[in-house]
Amino acid sequence: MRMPDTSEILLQVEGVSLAFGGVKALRDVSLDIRKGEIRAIIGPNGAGKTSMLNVINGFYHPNRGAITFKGRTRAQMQPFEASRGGIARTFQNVALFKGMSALDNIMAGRTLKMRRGLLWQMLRYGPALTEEIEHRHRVEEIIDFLEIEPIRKVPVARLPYGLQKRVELGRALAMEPDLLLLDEPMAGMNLEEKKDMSRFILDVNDYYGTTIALIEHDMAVVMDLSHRVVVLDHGVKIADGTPDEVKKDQGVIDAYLGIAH
Amino acid sequence: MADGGSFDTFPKLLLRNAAQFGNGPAFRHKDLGIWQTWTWTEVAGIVRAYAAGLQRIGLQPGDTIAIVGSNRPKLYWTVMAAQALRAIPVPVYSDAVADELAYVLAHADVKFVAAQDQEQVDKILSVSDRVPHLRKIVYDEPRGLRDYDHSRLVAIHDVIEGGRAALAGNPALGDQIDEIIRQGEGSDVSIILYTSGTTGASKGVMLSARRCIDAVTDTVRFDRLTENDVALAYLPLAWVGDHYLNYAQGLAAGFCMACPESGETVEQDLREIGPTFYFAPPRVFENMLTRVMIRMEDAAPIKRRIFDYFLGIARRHGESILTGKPVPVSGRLLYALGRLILYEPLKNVLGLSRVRVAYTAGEAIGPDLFAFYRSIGLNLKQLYGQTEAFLYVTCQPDGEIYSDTVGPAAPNVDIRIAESGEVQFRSPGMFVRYFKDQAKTAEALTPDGYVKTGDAGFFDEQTGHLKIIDRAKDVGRLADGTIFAPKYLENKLKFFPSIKEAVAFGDSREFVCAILNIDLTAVGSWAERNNIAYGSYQELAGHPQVYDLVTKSVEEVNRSLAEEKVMAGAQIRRFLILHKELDADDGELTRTQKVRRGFIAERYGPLVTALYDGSHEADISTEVTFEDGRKGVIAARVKIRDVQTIGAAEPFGRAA
Amino acid sequence: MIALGQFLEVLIGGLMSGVLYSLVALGFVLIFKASGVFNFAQGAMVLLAGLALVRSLDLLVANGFPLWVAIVLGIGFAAVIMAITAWLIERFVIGPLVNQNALTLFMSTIGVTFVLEGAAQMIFGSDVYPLRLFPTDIWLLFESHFPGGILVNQLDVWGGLIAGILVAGLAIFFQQTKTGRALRAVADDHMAAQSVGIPIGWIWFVVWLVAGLVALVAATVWGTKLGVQFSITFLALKALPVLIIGGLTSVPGAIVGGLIVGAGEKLAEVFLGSHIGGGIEYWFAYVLALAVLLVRPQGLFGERIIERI
Amino acid sequence: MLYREAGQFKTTYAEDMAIFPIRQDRMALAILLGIAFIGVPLLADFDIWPFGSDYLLRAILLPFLILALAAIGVNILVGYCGQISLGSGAFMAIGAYSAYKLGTGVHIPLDWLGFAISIPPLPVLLSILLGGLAAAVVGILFGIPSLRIKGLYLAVATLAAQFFFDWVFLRVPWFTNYAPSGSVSAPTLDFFGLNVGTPIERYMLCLIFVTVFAFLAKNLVRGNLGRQWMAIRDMDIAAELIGIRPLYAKLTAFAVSSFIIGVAGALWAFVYLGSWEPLAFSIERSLQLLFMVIIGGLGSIMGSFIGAAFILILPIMLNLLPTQLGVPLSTETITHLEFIIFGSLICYLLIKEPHGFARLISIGKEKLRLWPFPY
Repeated sequence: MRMPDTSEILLQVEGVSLAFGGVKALRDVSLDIRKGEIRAIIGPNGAGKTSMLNVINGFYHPNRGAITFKGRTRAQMQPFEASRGGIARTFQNVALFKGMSALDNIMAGRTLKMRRGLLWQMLRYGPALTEEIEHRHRVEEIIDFLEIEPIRKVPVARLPYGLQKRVELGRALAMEPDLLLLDEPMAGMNLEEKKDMSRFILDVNDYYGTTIALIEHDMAVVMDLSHRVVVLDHGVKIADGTPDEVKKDQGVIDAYLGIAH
Repeated sequence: MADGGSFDTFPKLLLRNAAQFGNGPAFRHKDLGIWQTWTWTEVAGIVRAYAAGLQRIGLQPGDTIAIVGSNRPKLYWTVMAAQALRAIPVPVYSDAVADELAYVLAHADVKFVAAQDQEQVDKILSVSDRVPHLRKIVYDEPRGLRDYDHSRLVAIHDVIEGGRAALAGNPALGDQIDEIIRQGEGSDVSIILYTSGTTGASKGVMLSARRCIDAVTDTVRFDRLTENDVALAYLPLAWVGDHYLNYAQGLAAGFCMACPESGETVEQDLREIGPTFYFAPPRVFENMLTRVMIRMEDAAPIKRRIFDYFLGIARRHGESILTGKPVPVSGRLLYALGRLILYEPLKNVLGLSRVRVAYTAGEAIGPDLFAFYRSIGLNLKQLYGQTEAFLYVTCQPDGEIYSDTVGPAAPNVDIRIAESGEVQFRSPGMFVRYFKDQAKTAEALTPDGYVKTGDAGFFDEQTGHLKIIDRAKDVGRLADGTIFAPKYLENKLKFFPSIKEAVAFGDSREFVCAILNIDLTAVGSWAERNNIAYGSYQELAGHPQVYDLVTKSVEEVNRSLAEEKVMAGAQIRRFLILHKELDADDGELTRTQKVRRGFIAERYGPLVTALYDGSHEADISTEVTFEDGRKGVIAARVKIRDVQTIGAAEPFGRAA
Repeated sequence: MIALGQFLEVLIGGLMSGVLYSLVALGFVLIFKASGVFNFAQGAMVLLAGLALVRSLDLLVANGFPLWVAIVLGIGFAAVIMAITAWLIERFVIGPLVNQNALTLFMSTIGVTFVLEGAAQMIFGSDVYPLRLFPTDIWLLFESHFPGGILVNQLDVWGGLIAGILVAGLAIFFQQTKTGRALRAVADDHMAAQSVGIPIGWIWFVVWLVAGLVALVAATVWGTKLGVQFSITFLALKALPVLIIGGLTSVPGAIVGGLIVGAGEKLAEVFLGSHIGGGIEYWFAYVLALAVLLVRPQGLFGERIIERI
Repeated sequence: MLYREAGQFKTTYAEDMAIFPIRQDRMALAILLGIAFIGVPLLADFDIWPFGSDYLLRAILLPFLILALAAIGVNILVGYCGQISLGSGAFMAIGAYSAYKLGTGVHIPLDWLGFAISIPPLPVLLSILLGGLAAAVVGILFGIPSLRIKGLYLAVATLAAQFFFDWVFLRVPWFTNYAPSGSVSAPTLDFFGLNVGTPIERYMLCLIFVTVFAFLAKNLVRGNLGRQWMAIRDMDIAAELIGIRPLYAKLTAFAVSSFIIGVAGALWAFVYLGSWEPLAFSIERSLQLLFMVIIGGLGSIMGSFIGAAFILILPIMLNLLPTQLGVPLSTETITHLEFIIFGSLICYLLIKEPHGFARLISIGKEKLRLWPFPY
């Protein structure tokens, strides 16, 4: 596998703690994500993986700690600010816009890039039409990339689960993010679908050069896909390194002992 | 209206089209959601730049360049650009496995390969050590290829742009390309098409430019094809049918070739583009009809009733109306109503409503199947052809259509029936020779220059049309001397929607037996409706109720055989349903999806033995190739059924 | 200068009519807690219950039944009507809409509102029917402390008493009976409740029935005060802001919210209305609710909503 | 069955993204518009059935067009953006009274500052549009809570708008130009010197408004803004995470929706009623509009028309049918029956077809496109 070209750090999480009432979801976790890499976050159920992603894209505000993204440190931000900054994500349970077609879902991902105001859009003429067409073109490239041509005009609610996940990835890609967060991109998929999704993730990383942070339960997939892996357990970071290093780590082995995977 | 006329190479035709049809559409390709369109002028410009680009990376006149992939404008342009440089394009089936690919690439001495995507590039690279002359691979889709070693890889897009830049920078280069095109002669080898013969290694059929264009000119005139026509280019590039019907006819008539978005979307794309000229092998028409019937089974009863009623009307009058025979007024009125309510909408949803001329060929088409399409007003005709003829040997003119004939000789074609019963011909598009295979060339030609087709046939006395029975070498006799034409039986069996494939045995045997494949779509849907649970193809194929279903069909076939004097003795007495689908990857079918009877008999020897020794089940284990290329073994116990025969013959089971 | 006596009088009057709002709001809270349905039809249920009661009562009295028998029978009849209504709603509307989003359920109750209003008036008539179950005399209190004393309507006192009994009764029902406990289980987690074998359809029926009976109680008080008539449904709409202020899931919230709205709008009408034009009562509750929403979206007593993805 | 789509392929995105990409649909629309713009006036001009009297124009077509316009506005907010509103009537009222004030001249005495703001009467068209604008501004104000509160809570907020404005127009005499009865009359409908008076003229005026607004609204909902609205409606959290600002999306929905409703309100008052009182825009009206979009189809411009037609026609049918069948019903019974039917229909549709008649029609259309296949 191709290793990322640079060791430039894209995102740095420092000493982040997060609690809901008395429940501590994250405890003093630090990690970095380098530009161009595929970074996996793994851990048993309830380890705080999704919380970590939620903190990174501003959905949760950490009680302590700071996050530096593209050189800017911040304690808090709103989710749409994160997206504006170039962070996109997919969700553990597909969070598509159920009433819209696959195409419209992905088009919605272009919102940030579209400039024309209400009046132009109302007329749908001149610059507004040009803009719409231009973005449709970009979206079609993503559709082609993800091989979902046959279903582009199907309402997403009618799609099988595996395809919904792909559309969701497409929507995230439409944002042309610098950092793509994938929350269990292969949950609930069969072997064939997992293979496809792995290929797409690698291709995204390779073709668009997107930095990817992903949570995944399937260890084989994680070890195959990622450049570096961080392991959380009960909100605490217990290991961090290349797949091979992590695999040999005693703490990791203990944490996973008795957990069926 | 245009045809080949006095032009003797395809590049010259391209230039003619650019001059004559200028802004008319030459190519369409469903890409990125819409039908991207190129006019003849644009295509001529691109091909010129492409040729210049190919020349820059070393393609010389006389070199061979292989083309591997599905129907994409860039791959067709590769053919054009190669021909412009007087190099020889060699299209290869895109689903060929590595070994087949290696054989063709090596045998054709290819120096260049144009590949569609990463998948094809990977395949080529995996066998590149067996292709000694290979210099460069050009590719259409860059996806996934970024990190490949680019010393031998270059994107077609870059070649074209490189060529364009070179042309812009050096006017003399343009003149040089034009000069090469001008120098092109009719005797140049225009293309080498590798046959996927039912036996042995494939042969490279060399076709000359002049002959190709002559043949095409005749059929373009015959079917009155013009620059306003549209064809959907979805057939394999390497197959003579695609090269002839789409590429060559397209250039000669100046019509538009539309390339589908992907293999999965052909049906949808057919609907959208609505071609006016359409070719499909009987298999495709059959699948289409099967799907129509399956979908109609889920329709509301009233709609089904309407459907059945008007199909009845169509059966009674449609054919006659299409061929212009007298029909009673009431029939005409009902048929007109049927057109409004059923036939036109049906053709519309199938994407056939604009079709002016449709052909089918490749194997016999079931009479009912053929009649169905004709009765709903589709001008479907049959042709008989071969790669060696550059397709057309015979074809049916409008108004003279019979399901069991393939028509009279095509324009300017000479046909004769040899004493052995074999059909032999001389035609304008006749091949030059097999590439690097003098022996085979000699074998295929008679001393007086006729091509041996290897098919047995005769001219029908009433119509004067040619009738093809079977491969000459496959026609056999039962032990009692009854004529046994396996394909004839198989075709009858395959006409039932539940039977996808059939292989009949009987030559030099006591009686006829058959190995069958069920159609997963049709039988699966039937099973669902009848609450039959199944987990796999194998389970479904072995299900007793499925056997009952199929038995009925086989008995039906026997009944119809009993009505034919010659064939009555060749009724099917026993059959089995195979536990796996016959598959080209396992060598059981040819790349054009024809059954390889001998190979199957050998591979499933124990089953054939069991068919004839009276046992009621047999074990078999076979090696199979999975989609990803891995191999594995499938073992199964297959049941055998006896079938009631009609008339004189006693059922095997009871006689024993 | 506003006299303290006047202020107290208005306050008490307001609090007492607030109790009436609370009565309707209670019905809402019950249904919302158990099934997540925001029941727009609660007002229509009050109308239906009131009409059923007053019309049967009139009929019985006219046929010579003694008043107390007529009252018992009439209340029994109205209760049966509410039970049938609850069953119909569960069977044909809420049951089929299980697992739909809250907005769909809400809109369906608007549909139910229309059906109930139409049906109630078609069956029982659409005039104003006076109902006399409680004394409507007035008391004048603390005449020694304030000039003219403080005017208190006996009916309001009865209303407060009944509301108190009702809340106590409901508390016992929820804490002590098997069905009540099951109801709370359903409110906490539908799936879990189903998996331990509580038939959800039955639970919902009971919820709607209880809400219907609460509506019946509200109808007796309101009907006595205003006469049973169509406009009761509009007054019942006021339970919506009451709920918002109190919090959708809180029974005490419904009571307190009702009191706040009742007192607030009366005070506002008397002391503010004179300055900006009368009839503030008409919208005061809603604007108050809107203000509360902006500060505390979950209401005063509601549970904090934590969003998850 | 009537569709012949084979061969209708798109070579540009503009064609592919057209409102009616299928030729047969375009033809149907052209026919419909032809009837509405040419057929109806012609028939009315020659007093040909069913336009023998003005009844059809005045009592059915006119309210249908205006309510359809209002329903489009409601649909944008409720159907597309998922923000429930029980206060649409108030926004119609705001549109109506603002247009009335602007059309009759505004005078705001600011005594404590020593001067007064006076605006002379504005032309009718401008008044109507500015009436819409006023509604939009108020819409934005009442939309602001939607950023913090969702769903049912928002419904209560919109109810607040409804009751508050009911009261304002009833109790603040300034809005009614101090008319003692509280009832006001529209200024003469003068459009660029063209006096709109007869029913057919009024019909044409409303038809033009509705056609233009429907077209503009359709453009909005299929563009970027429409996608943002629907994204907020379908899953607001995910929408926010792909960069959609809830503030912008919701407030634009409130603004556009209120604008259209406001214009409809002004038309309702000026063109349909002529003279009116606040009662014309009560909560009944709000619920009626909500019913129109639920029955017609949430998230469908076409549905707004169907819903409006249905809600107008059903009562007329209820009046006519029993009489025709020889069982005349009292007006009261008919009103109650109407309630029951609307209520049951709402429940039925929410259960069986949450997207209303528009979805049924589009299912029918799909069936026609696939005919003879069932799917």
